[in-house]
Amino acid sequence: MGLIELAAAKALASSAVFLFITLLMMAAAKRISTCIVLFSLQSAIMASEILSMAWVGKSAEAYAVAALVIVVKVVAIPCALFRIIKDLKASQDVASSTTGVQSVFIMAALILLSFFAVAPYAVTLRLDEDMLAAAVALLLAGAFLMVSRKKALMQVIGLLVLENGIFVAALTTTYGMPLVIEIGIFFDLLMGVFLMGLFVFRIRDTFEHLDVSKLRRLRG
Amino acid sequence: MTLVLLLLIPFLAAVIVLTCKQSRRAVRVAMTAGAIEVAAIVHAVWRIHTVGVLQSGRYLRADGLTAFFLLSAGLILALVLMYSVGYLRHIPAGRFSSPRWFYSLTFLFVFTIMAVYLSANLGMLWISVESTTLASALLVGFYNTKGAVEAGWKYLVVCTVGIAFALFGTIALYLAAVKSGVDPTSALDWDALMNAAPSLAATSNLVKLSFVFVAVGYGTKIGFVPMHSWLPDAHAEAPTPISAMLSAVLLNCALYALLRFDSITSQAIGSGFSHGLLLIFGCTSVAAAALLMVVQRDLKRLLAYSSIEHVGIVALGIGIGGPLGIMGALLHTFNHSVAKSLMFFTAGYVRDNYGTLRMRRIHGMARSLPWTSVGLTVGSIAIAGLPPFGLFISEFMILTAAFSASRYFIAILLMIALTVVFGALVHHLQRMLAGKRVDLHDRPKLLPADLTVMGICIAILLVLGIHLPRAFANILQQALVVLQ
Amino acid sequence: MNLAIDLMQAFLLIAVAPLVSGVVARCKARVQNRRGASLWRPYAELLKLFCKEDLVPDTASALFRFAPAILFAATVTAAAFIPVLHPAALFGVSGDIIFLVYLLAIGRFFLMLGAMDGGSSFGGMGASREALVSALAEAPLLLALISVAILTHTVSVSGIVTTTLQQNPFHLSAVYAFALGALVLVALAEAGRIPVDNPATHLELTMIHEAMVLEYSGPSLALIEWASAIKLTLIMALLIGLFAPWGMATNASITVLLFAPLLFFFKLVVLAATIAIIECSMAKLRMYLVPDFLGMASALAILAVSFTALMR
Amino acid sequence: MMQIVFNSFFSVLLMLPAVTLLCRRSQRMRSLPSMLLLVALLAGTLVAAVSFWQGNGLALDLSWAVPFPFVITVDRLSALFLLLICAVGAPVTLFSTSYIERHYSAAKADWLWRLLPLFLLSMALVVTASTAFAFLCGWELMTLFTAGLILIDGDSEGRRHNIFIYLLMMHAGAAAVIASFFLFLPHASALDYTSMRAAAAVMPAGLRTAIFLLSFVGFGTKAGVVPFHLWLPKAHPIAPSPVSALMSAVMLKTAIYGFVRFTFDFLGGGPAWWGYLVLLVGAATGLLGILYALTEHDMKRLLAYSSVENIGIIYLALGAALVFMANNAPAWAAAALVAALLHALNHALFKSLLFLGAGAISDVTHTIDIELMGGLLKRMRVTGTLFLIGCCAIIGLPLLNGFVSEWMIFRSFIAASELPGLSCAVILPLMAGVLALIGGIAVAVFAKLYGVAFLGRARSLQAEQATEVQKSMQAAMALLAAACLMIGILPGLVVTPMTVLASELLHSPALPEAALSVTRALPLIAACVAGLIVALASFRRIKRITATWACGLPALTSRMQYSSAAFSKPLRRVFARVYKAERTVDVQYTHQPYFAKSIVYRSVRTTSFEKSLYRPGVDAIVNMAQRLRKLQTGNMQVYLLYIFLALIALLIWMRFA
Repeated sequence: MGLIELAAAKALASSAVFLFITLLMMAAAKRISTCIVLFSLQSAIMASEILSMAWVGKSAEAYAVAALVIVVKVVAIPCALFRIIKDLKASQDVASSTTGVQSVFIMAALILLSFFAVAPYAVTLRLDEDMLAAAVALLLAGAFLMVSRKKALMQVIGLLVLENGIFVAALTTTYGMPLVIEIGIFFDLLMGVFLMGLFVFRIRDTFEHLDVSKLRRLRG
Repeated sequence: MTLVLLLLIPFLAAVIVLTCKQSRRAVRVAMTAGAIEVAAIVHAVWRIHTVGVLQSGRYLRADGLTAFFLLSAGLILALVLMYSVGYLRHIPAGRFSSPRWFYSLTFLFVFTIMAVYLSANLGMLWISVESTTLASALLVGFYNTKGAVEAGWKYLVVCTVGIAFALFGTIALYLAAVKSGVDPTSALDWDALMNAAPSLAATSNLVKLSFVFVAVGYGTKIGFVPMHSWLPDAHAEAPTPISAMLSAVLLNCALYALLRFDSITSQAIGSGFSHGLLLIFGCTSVAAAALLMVVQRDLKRLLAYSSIEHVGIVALGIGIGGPLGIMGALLHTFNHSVAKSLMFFTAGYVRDNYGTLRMRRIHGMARSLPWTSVGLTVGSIAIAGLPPFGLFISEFMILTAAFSASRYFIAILLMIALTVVFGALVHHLQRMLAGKRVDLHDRPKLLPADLTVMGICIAILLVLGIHLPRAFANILQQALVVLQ
Repeated sequence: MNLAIDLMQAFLLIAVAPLVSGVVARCKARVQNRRGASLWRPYAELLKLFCKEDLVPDTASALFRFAPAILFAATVTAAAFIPVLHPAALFGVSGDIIFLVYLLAIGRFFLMLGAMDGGSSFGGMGASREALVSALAEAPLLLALISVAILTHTVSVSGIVTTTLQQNPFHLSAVYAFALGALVLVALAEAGRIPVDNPATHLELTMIHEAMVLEYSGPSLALIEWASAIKLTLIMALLIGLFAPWGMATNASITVLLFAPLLFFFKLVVLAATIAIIECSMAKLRMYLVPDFLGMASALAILAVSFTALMR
Repeated sequence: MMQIVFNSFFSVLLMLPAVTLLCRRSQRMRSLPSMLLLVALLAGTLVAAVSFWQGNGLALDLSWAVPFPFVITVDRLSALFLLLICAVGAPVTLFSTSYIERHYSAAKADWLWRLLPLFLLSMALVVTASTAFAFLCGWELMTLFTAGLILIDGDSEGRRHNIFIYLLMMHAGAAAVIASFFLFLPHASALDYTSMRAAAAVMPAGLRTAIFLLSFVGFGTKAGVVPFHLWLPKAHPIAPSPVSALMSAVMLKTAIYGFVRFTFDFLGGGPAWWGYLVLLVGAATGLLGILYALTEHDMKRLLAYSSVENIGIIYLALGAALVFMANNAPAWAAAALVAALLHALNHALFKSLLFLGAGAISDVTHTIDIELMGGLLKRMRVTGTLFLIGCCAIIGLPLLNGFVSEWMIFRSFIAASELPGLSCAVILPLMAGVLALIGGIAVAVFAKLYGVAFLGRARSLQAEQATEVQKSMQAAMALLAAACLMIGILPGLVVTPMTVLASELLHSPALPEAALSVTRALPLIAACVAGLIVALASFRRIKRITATWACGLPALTSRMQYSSAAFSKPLRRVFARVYKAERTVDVQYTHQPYFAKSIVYRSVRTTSFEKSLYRPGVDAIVNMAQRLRKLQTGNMQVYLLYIFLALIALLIWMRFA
């Protein structure tokens, strides 16, 4: 049993670092499919962290949440996104407005910024500082991805990363909100992604391209 | 039990309408369901008025504030349904844009709105606000034209991002509550938080952080200026009844959510911080919207910007605080909903008859569409805040509160903005109304239903402008007690 | 007894008016070493005109006929304001300088309308020039009178005269000088004498007053001529009253009553001589230099008023 | 008893639009609305006159109906202005009974009969309101109804632009008025006049100055004081004549009422510089108003500019009153205030008479351009004489009411020399000079107006065939002329209650005797002048009609007469700098070079407040809006960026707030 304790403690401590790594790789990614894979990896890390917390805190609710995360974020959403890419046969290029190197540098800066932002709160609230920093970093990274990437699907992925950030924040600070609320949030997230997929198809039909930055008819 | 009924009726209606094949049957079912829903709302409001607070199960609660907003939502729902009968009969039925889909999505939208008003738990509140976005995104993109799809896409993405920040704010508040000793299971329930609010002062900077995120999050849905960019596109491209619903009901929903948070934070750390933030948003919204209205070219976008301006005024009303300020703000939401829906209905008739909404191409309305121009003129006078109509009363209240709290800068800014708005409205209106008669021979004529809808709106505005009915004043008073 | 003297004063002023214009004409003739017409010629002229026919142009309306009557009535009432022999004139006590100025304005206004009623370009020309002169003359006239009123702390004409009577003639304040200067300039403009308007000629380029009365004939013309003579005398009497009233009969004794008219008439002759000299020594100003002429009068009047406060 | 009549007056004015709806169908009851309105206005005059003379404050509390206190009380000041509204309203209604029927189609006439009573009601409400809410309701409604009345006459491009400027300026003025009302709030418990009076006493000086300046700007805009007079010559001429008569004569006076109520009743005077500001603005308004009137040949624009001039004169008197208050000479302050109120009443009477005259002429000759009129006195004898009485009154000739108020203003200027202060002893008498200059030019303007329009030869066919207007129109004008004569000859009737009003308002002792000496002298001198005129006129003389002397030319044509441009040419040259006129002469020759077919001389005034003051302001707002509009780029990423930047900015603000 000691081994599992050790693994759980280790998972809890080191998951923040893994999250940062996935963010940096996502910043450097050139193709949408790599971003989707990295997103599911991120969710997997998050799920492992919830499992370890559940193991340590012995709460059945946490197990259910972890299962939910795995089903929805690690499996369901990436498959849906892959199917969308296949159906649309759209170009895989990420069409980012900042070059790869710049994106990585910005992402690193955001990670550092999140550490500074979190410092006062972690101390006063006796929280696990690096996980809170990871949450804020995910939040800022999601925002950066949505602002810098032009492709519609990348907007979706950016939003999902941002949602992940918030979820991690909820996770680390209060060991999870009441179950009903968690389920509700997941349901909304799922519906959101589904609708975005629907709209991506609609854009495909009406505009014949997926470059969001070209959607500029409504001005003033 | 009444609260569950309120939620159940629109959900069932959405499902039933989807199943019936001919659009005529769908319209009839929708109308009856609408009527039942409005009746349920009135019954619920009356029950709340007598009982005070209704609680059913762990997640549904309704108090004075809910009653007030339910009333305006019910009224606008009735008006929109009556209007949509005339509106839909000449819309080409596309794959998705048939009356069947339209009404089922609308009732889904009503279901989510009811969920927002009735949720007792801040988490549930967030979930239902997020679901209103999802339900209305399809409605915004209903016509499947280039503009509608673009507007729908932007609406969906921007609002979801905004709402995500609100979630972060809710979580921060939950954390603050848990950290200052509130039992975690009920840490998000509104009553629990209100009772434990004084103890939240210990973690004051976390409460401030949560209110900032919530203000930015729900502010995006309300349409405060830095986060308003989706609003003109969504309101201009949506079908007219839906843009009326968006402007008159959805903005109030988001405002209701923000009010809930504002009352908790002012209980916890005093109203200085939260009202200060609201004043910042109010000033920026009123100033920017007033200026933008001057240079608008499309009628619906003009109305969308006027909604932003009026939401700014409501934010100022609450920001100034004091019994008169908040009462003025609440009354302003009600008056604005009625006036804005009247304006959107007339905009709908204009688009049907002139085929365009570009104001430079609309001439001679007074002679060719007499009744529509009466509606448009009355609407413009109302939203410009001139005496005979209700908005003058609420603006008068807000200005009185501003001056008695000696906030001269805000009051002067508000009055300059109102003058600029008045100038913009008269400038656009007089160009549209005057000119020779345009013969609109084959255009659809006004149904008696349309005339009654406009008549009801004008009547309500006049009544509220002259004399506040006793019952309505009581409901307003009860809502005020909750926010105090 | 006082009412009798006041009425007598008014009639004296009205009666002596044609004589004064006769004296002015005689003095001008003497200065231009001509023998000049007899002093009583204006009376003969008035009598001749009263017996002639009254010609009325076909385009004229009723106003054309009433204008001379209104002009004459207004000027006569104004004449009743001015103390001549005894400081308390008929309306001198109750009426005051503002009333006097505006009474003259009635006459001027109706004369202008009568001129335009004739329907010829001369009437319009005279009226428009008269409008220019009177518009610019009213302000300095009133300001000068006000400055004197402020000094004597009373607004009624008789009041001013009685207070100046009691003052010692030799240490009057500088205000009187400015006021006298302004009033003399304005008087020349009002009476229509040389620098502003040439009463003797019918040349379109120069005439103002004559252009207005071109259409009138017979009794109407007589009334107008008489009224303008009364206006000239009235202004001279006003100047005498305001600036050199000494010698007026303060008590009602007979000997003083006999002596006062002689002294008054002597002053009138002196003033008439000065007007004649001014007329012969200057040529008529070009029409667009009249505003500068009246501008100078206004400047003097403004100085007079501001000095009343400064010198207090 | 008075209370019942007063309530009925208000209710009839309110119900009348409904009546016009009813009787639209039936032809027989066409004149019902006008009769009802006339009766209501006569009742109003009665009530106002009684409460003005006796000073018993009637009150009407409608607070139960409206969310805010809504009380109407008629104290002496309100009674005077209510009397003004009804006394001018009744003849105007009598005039418009036949004018509207002849001039407008049935539909337009009905709309006029609906909006006219509402317009009068809103003015009555403004004047008698004694709570801020009631005042402001009346104030805004007054603007709306006037805009409606003007729109009835037609909505061509030019008219709509003028109405737009009118509405925008009125709204901006109303904003200033609302601000001046609400600035009482921190100190006053409720916004009714009694608590505002109490609050004004305890207020700090800075706040009092702010309220004074705001009310001066707000009511100045409605009154048409110089920098804000832009709308007056644009709105009045395009309104139907009876409406422009009401607007010019009565609506401007509600602004005077508001200003007097604020400065004298609530604030009770202030430091001397308030007075000098009002004097300066009054002088500028008077001079510029009459100078712009000089160049006009459109009769209604000329009368509108002359309204600006008379408002300037009223502000001069108010300025004098303020200076007297500052130098604690309340008796003379009351005298100046009485002069101002009397001139307001007089201006209402003779300006409405002149506008109705203009309406009668336009009804018969279908034009209001005096260059096309001429010889109307011969053809419209009664209207001509009444118009002449109006012109004499507005110039201030002694036998009419204009003279009495101008005399009192002069008298108070002269009285200022007794004051110890050096500056007021110099400035106020000099202002008498300015007033005299304004009066002088006014004589020229109205000599031109009357001479060109009514005398000499007819200049157009319509003027040739002009005939006298209906009896009811003549009766209306005669009523107003009679009122002017009555006040002119027996001023005591109106002046004594005004003196009581002024001393009550300023808590001052009775007026000094010198201020009222004219009211004693006037009847005597009037009798003397009238006697002389009648004697001379009745002198039977042989009269022969001949042709005008034409210097030997075969016959004089109407084009040989002095036109209005020619008449005002000398004075325009003197004040050339005010106009900076741009003169163009284009000559069309026949085939030979020396024989011109037509020579057209056009001189246009280039200086205008609109170009130098208002246009830059509006352009600045529109440019700012254009730049702001560019922020809505259409690109969603930018929108998201706005949200993130807003979030970060607020987080930083939170850190420091």
